[in-house]
Amino acid sequence: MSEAFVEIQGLRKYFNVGKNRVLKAVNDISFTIAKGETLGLVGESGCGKSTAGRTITRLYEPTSGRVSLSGVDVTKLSKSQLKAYRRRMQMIFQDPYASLNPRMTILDIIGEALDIHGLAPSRAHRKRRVEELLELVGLNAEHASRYPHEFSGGQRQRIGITRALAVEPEFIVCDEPISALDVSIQAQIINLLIDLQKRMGFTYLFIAHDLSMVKYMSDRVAVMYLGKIVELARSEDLYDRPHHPYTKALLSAIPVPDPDLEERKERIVLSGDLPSPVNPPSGCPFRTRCPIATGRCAEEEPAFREVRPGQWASCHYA
Amino acid sequence: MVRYVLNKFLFMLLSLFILITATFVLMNAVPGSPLQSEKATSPQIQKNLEAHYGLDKPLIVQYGIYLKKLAQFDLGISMKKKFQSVNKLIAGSFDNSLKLGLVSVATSVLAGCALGIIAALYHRKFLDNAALVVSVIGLAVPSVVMAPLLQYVFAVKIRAFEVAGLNGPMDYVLPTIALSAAPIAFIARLIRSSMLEVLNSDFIKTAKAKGLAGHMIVWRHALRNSMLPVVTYLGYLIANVITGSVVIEQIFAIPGIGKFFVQSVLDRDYPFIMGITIFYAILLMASRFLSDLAYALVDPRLRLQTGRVAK
Amino acid sequence: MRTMLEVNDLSVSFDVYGGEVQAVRGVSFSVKEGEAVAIVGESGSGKSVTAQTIMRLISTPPGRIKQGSVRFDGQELLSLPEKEMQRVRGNQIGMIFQDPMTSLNPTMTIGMQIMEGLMKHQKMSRSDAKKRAIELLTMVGIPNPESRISQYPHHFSGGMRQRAMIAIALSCNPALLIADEPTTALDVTIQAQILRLMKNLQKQTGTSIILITHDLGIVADMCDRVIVMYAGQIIETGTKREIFRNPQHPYTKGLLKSLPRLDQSKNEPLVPIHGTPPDLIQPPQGCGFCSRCDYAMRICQTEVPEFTRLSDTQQVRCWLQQSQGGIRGGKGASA
Amino acid sequence: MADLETPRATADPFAPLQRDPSGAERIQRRSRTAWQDVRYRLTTNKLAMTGFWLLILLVLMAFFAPLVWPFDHYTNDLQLNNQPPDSTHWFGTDDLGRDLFARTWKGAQISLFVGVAAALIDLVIGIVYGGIMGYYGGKVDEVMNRFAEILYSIPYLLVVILLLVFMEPSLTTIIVAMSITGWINMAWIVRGQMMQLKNQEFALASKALGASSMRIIFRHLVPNAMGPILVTLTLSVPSAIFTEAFLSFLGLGVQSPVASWGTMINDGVQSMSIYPWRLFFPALFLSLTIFAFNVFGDGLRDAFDPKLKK
Amino acid sequence: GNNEKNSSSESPSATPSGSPSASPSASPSPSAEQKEKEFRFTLASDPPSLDPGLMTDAQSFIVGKAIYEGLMRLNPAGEPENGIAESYTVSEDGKTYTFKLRQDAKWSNGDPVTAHDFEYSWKRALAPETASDYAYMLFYLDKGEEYNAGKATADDVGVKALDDYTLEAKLKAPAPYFVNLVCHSSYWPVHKGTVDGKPEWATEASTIVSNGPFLLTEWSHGDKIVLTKNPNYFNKDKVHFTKATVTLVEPSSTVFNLFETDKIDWIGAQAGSVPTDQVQKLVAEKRAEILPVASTYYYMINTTRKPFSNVKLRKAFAMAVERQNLIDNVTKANQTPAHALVAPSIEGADGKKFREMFPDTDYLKEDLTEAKKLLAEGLAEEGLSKVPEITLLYNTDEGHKAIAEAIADMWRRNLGVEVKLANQEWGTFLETRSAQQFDVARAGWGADINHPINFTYDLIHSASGNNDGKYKNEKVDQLLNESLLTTDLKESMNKIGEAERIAMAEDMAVLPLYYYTTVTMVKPGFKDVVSDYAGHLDWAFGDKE
Ligand SMILES: Nc1ncnc2c1ncn2[C@@H]1O[C@H](COP(=O)(O)OP(=O)(O)OP(=O)(O)O)[C@@H](O)[C@H]1O
Ligand SMILES: Nc1ncnc2c1ncn2[C@@H]1O[C@H](COP(=O)(O)OP(=O)(O)OP(=O)(O)O)[C@@H](O)[C@H]1O
Ligand SMILES: [Mg+2]
Ligand SMILES: [Mg+2]
Repeated sequence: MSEAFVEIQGLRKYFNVGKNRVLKAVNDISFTIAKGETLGLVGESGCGKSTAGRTITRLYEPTSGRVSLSGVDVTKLSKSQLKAYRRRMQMIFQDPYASLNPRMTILDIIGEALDIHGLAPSRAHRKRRVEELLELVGLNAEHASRYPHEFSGGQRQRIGITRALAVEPEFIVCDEPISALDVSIQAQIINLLIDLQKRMGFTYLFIAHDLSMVKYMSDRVAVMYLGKIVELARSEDLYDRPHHPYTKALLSAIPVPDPDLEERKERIVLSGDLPSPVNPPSGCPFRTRCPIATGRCAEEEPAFREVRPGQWASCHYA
Repeated sequence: MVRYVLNKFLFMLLSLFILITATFVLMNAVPGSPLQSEKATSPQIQKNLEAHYGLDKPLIVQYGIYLKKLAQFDLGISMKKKFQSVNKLIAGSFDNSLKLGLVSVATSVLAGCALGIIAALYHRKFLDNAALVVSVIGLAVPSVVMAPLLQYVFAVKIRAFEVAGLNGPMDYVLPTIALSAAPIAFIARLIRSSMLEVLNSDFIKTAKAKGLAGHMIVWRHALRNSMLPVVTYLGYLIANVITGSVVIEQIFAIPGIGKFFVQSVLDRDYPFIMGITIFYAILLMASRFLSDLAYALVDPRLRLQTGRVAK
Repeated sequence: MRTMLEVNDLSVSFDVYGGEVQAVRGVSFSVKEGEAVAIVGESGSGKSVTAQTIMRLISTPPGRIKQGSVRFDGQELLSLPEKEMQRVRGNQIGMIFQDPMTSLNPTMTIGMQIMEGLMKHQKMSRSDAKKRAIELLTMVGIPNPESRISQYPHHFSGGMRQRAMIAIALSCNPALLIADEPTTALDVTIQAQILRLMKNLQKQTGTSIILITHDLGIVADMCDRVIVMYAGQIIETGTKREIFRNPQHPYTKGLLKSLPRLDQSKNEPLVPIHGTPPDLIQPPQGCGFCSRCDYAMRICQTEVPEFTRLSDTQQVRCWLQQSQGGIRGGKGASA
Repeated sequence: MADLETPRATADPFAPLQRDPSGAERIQRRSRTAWQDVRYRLTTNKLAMTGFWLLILLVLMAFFAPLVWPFDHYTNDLQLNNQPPDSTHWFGTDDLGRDLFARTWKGAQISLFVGVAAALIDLVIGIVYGGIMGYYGGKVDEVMNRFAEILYSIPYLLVVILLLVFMEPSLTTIIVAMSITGWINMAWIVRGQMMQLKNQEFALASKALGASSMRIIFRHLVPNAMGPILVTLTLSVPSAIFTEAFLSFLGLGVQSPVASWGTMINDGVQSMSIYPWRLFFPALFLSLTIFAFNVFGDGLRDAFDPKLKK
Repeated sequence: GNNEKNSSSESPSATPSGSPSASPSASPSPSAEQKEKEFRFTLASDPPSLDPGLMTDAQSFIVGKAIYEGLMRLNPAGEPENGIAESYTVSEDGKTYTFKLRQDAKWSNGDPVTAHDFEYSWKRALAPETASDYAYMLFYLDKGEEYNAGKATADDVGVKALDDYTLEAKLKAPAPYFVNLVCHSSYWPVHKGTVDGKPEWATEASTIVSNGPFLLTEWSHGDKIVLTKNPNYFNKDKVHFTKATVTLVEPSSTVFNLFETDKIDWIGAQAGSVPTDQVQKLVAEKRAEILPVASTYYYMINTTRKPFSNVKLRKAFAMAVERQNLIDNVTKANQTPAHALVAPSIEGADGKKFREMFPDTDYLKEDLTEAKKLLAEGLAEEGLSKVPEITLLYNTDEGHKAIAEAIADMWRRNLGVEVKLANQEWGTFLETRSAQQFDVARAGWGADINHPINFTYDLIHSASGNNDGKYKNEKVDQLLNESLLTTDLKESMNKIGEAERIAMAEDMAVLPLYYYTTVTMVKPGFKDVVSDYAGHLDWAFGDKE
């Protein structure tokens, strides 16, 4: 990998949830993404993936930490500077239902991106550009005058993607762009994203549940658990030789679309209580559900260390 | 929480101070004085009067004196109602307005919600239109018309109620109707419009899927989600209604505080203007503060916003 | 085995400006006691509408049940008085909704939303219902259920909301569980946990399950039979093995093909089904899949194919079955 | 099916189709623009259109009835005072024997103007102020909110009296007087809605695009708060009409002998048990106006709600 | 003292009127011979003050007259009768009055009412610290004005208690109507021990000490006032009501509705008013009665600026008003068209009313041709081709509005002059008017004392603060000044009459419209509840059959 294009260092995002309790949704995560690379981010629901994505794009103000895009610290940008950076750094939202304004037409939803950054000199130009973009994602020009609710989930997600692409960003955070879609459309979208990456050199942070898609899509994969990254490796390495027990459990749980295989499959079943991010367990956050946890895990927080070249994990026993 | 409330409180004090200053300046800038009467008295008597009420001092001194007294919660002595303390005048008339006001607010909310719910449930059907007509009447017939009309029909012609006064529970009926007509109409319209949106939500389907009966769904799920604009409205409605209404207090001869808002200004009764303004402002701020707090009750997603900002 | 649910020739339309969206067109299927049936299909193919029609949750207007019958446990649901229907909903039939973000009431605590049904159907006291709600939350894998119970949906992440939805649906041990994409928002470990939960339920109480999903992996794991829907119609049904091993409809095949293999590299593009489904305001005259089908024939454009029985359990609605050669090879098909 | 190639003459129904790949994503429904859509939904809503035409009719009457009517609104005929409606004076006469038909329509000019002006004030000041206040929250909200509260608490009568010193009584003065506090209700309602809406995902999405706060407020959030806004707007119409009467009574607005519905109603109330027609006609037309505004507002609400397609 | 309260509750509270909170402690002893007689009426608002030194308005007078007793008291006809004074003497020069006080008068706390009380009260009313609006009523006393201005001491003031029951008043100049003056509230006594250092003494029923026919037993502010018969009143045999309940109601419609539903016994004379639109019908049905009142409704004309600095124009405008038409169709209470200032009910000399001595009928003729002629002449004199835009200013009120509209229309029709109407709220109106910022302005004047000087000096003397039209004619000023110094009542009247004639008939100083009336309604069976000469309800000595 070449030098870091996106660099995240010690990022934290805490939510105040009343009665002086804080919810550490993202708790000290660090990683880098090279230009043109895709970093997959997987993890249990509620572990802080979306929050991480939103904090990185500065939709949430980080509690602490640094996010830099080609060397510039995004967290320190003023309002006007931020606007310029927003063009370079986009986000596709998890929920295609809620993230499109129900009272705007598609033309306006996408056109807005152009308006904001002054990319459309005239109305006619704007319309033409929106139509071009729609065609790029496999929709067509006539869709421009419709409202979001007239589209199926997959089409909506494509509209969300178009919106992100309209400003010609360099770095895109994809927050579960496909989990609401049916398989045939998932494939369309993934193909589109990969195609665009090839053509335009996009950098992706790809958040998803679907491990097979993540593996297919990403160069490297980070596994998050309870606000922390517990393992980070090249995707083949991770899938072939998972080091963290949580990663192992995750991989074993992937459902296989084959009834015979599925019935034969051995699963690592996690037991124990899911901890709450408001009062995470001492030591290793995973220890409450870990099949190999020992006394040490409760006392000492495992360091995030390179267990093999290019493969990092935070487990005493990795 | 304590800090939050304290913070709010300081802010309110500050704005109260600004309000006091503004009102003070304004009332002194307005033509007319509390001492004038149709029959001009001699300049000497005028002077005596001014000296007596301290109006001969420079404005800034008067202002200082006023603030000092205010700090001791003394709103001064009325200049028109000779030697009656403003504190007493307000206290003495507020209880009636408060009682009537609370009854009216309750009526407005209950009737308004009921009407709004019916209208939303029967969207574009007969009952919706019927509710609309009721609302239009509430909005288009002002209390100056409504109150005497009610009085004439129900107290004089039918004799079902007393013409005036506020002595028994029955005496509340007519003033309450007159006072609540417009709020009922507005609340009904607000509820209808937000409920139409809420009834289209997915979570209403969830509630149905649980097997809840229609009225339970409306009551437990839809209503609360439609209440936000109403809570906003209540934030100032309560302050307005419990401080009475000139028209209704006069028509029904209710010894309330409402008429003083107009009367004190017309009389240029400086201490009374100030006192009643401060009193109203405190009520307004308090009731708007409560409504802000109630936002969080109505929509827990707003809990973080009203006060502590998530960091 | 008893037939739990029998849907017969069900058609549902929505009246919208511009015409009538024929969301469900003559759907028939049945679910036996203790059986798990999957409904898969293109988004917009009428899966959710079918499910909601069973529960009589389609809002009318704009929705309209044009014809058909839904018999649950021998009882016709479509003509049941509303009061009795309320006793069925949530109690005998549980339903998990697709979109967890909007399907929970944002202004009611999670606990209360679970307890509501319990209090209504099981006539539980508040405290009993609360106990049961905590149990249910634990069951669906929500940590700290005691404190979570008094939180609101916005305190939950997407996955956690989905689990809360599941807890609601399971609360009264329904005889039939309709799960509309219950695990899309969940990560695989939780997903596995939930699926196991549903399976256990099925085993212990003989609950029948209708599972609507995109995830063919889940189908493979969970279900006995599969129904494939497209453009408001059922186009293929069969046992799990039949569908996975011997799919007959080009759409079913396309679905299976569009999944990435675990060893597939980024340079081998996925194989999606190109195109979009037809507009249900003007459903195509012939086969709905025609415009996207690689094997489309002239007849597909004009005539709706009838079901062809391939086995006791497998049926498919495709003209290719009638044409002599079956699927003509070539055209990059790699089943 | 335009995207399928048809003109093959072969009769073989099982012959493979050849297709034109470009039309793959076409949706066959005829497309309309957003405005056409709104207009269509509005014009097909019978009640809303009734309201609309009623308003037009009232406006036309306000402008043309006084021109063609044989009586004017100011000439007294003291001997003919308080005449009930008859064939010459359709609406009867008032205490000074002036023709009430003429006065009602003359009054309509003022009342309708004031009603519309109030709605505009609400729209311009109220929504902007409330939008900003609710969206930003925190300190901004605190300060703006307090300012509005101060303004709302200052005795309005004082302000009006002071205004009288500086301004000639006229419609302009009325508008100025109404602009001082008339928008505050709207601002508060909008503020509440903003607080509820601002965390919606689509607002966040727009923020991610780099949209300015103003854009998020006015392009995204305000349209989604349409329901309460329209309701408040339709409320501000009657309240403005009565405020006008109050202000005119105090000498700020139009001066007699010009009438407005508000002043006519106030006059009529005094004698409603004896000369009911003096109250009835202005009140009737005011009610009709409010009815029209309300049903038209409802229609607009429905028309702008894309989910409610019917 | 609390002795009175007990005795009043002695009487059975068997009145049909359900006045709710009245003496719940009423003992059931059926002393049936003394039937409770209640009189119920309304006032528009709380009396602003029940302190005689500070009273300025009708509400206060109507209550005050019942609870205080001055040296003299005006009977309903407006003639002074003895009150606390048994008799009085006037010195030769007419400047010294000596009052003999009756010895059986008591304060409500039991203390006797003495001459010292009067001396104290009069001086108190004059004292600058008291800041009494009506202090000028006592300026007739020698050194009264100086004391009020702080230029003399209290001891210098011309009032002195010669002994407990003799009071001597020394006047600055002879004032033949001084006995009229002592009937005024500012001459009423107060109880020193109660008043001294307690300025708020008169704000609550519990702290008021009074000496009149009635006692204030309950005053719930803004709501109602209950008065009960004073058992210690020296003239208690003349007092027939045992109780009076005053409800505070403003709108005439409510007042009327209360009357119709039998909740009150009286409307009119500043104690409620009959709704204008009902008057004709009620009078026709003989249910209401119209009585004259010593008040005048007129328009001030600004004589300091064009066009009304020209007397011909003033006359033209005055002539173009159809007064009877206005009365018959707008004000509708059978008012008398006014052509001058002094109201008809004001006393003159020799038992004649002032107006009978000096009829005003030919001061002004409503003659349109003459008016037009004068208008043309006046305009020519002023070098104007047409009347410039003139403004008619009136204070905010439905009634004033109707009159202004009607008159503007008359001027438009009769003279072809467009008049702009402007209304202002009271405070602003007064300020505008006293700053001469008007062409024509509405005005009304009511009598404080039953004497024509009260209308003339105050309204047309150039030194009067109430002459806002700034009319000035030295001859008139001189006549009025002389009238004040004349001891002979008749001669004094003549001077006043001449002054008024010059001001009106020659100079058209103001534009008079009508003399007020009051419309009263009373429940059958009530006697001697009347409107006094000034149009204030006088009820203390009324009776009910
Ligand atoms: N605005 C908020 N206020 C308080 N807590 C929040 C907020 N947003 C998220 N959280 C909490 O932060 C944690 C992480 O949430 P996040 O949405 O990032 O999870 P996620 O990994 O995206 O989950 P999923 O895969 O289910 O979407 C959760 O415990 C959630 O409850
Ligand atoms: N309320 C409605 N008004 C109009 N059309 C509707 C409505 N609800 C559903 N439809 C239409 O009915 C069709 C079937 O929708 P349905 O929700 O059943 O699809 P689905 O198979 O569940 O898709 P997905 O996988 O995306 O959830 C769609 O074309 C949709 O547009
Ligand atoms: Mg997420
Ligand atoms: Mg669905």
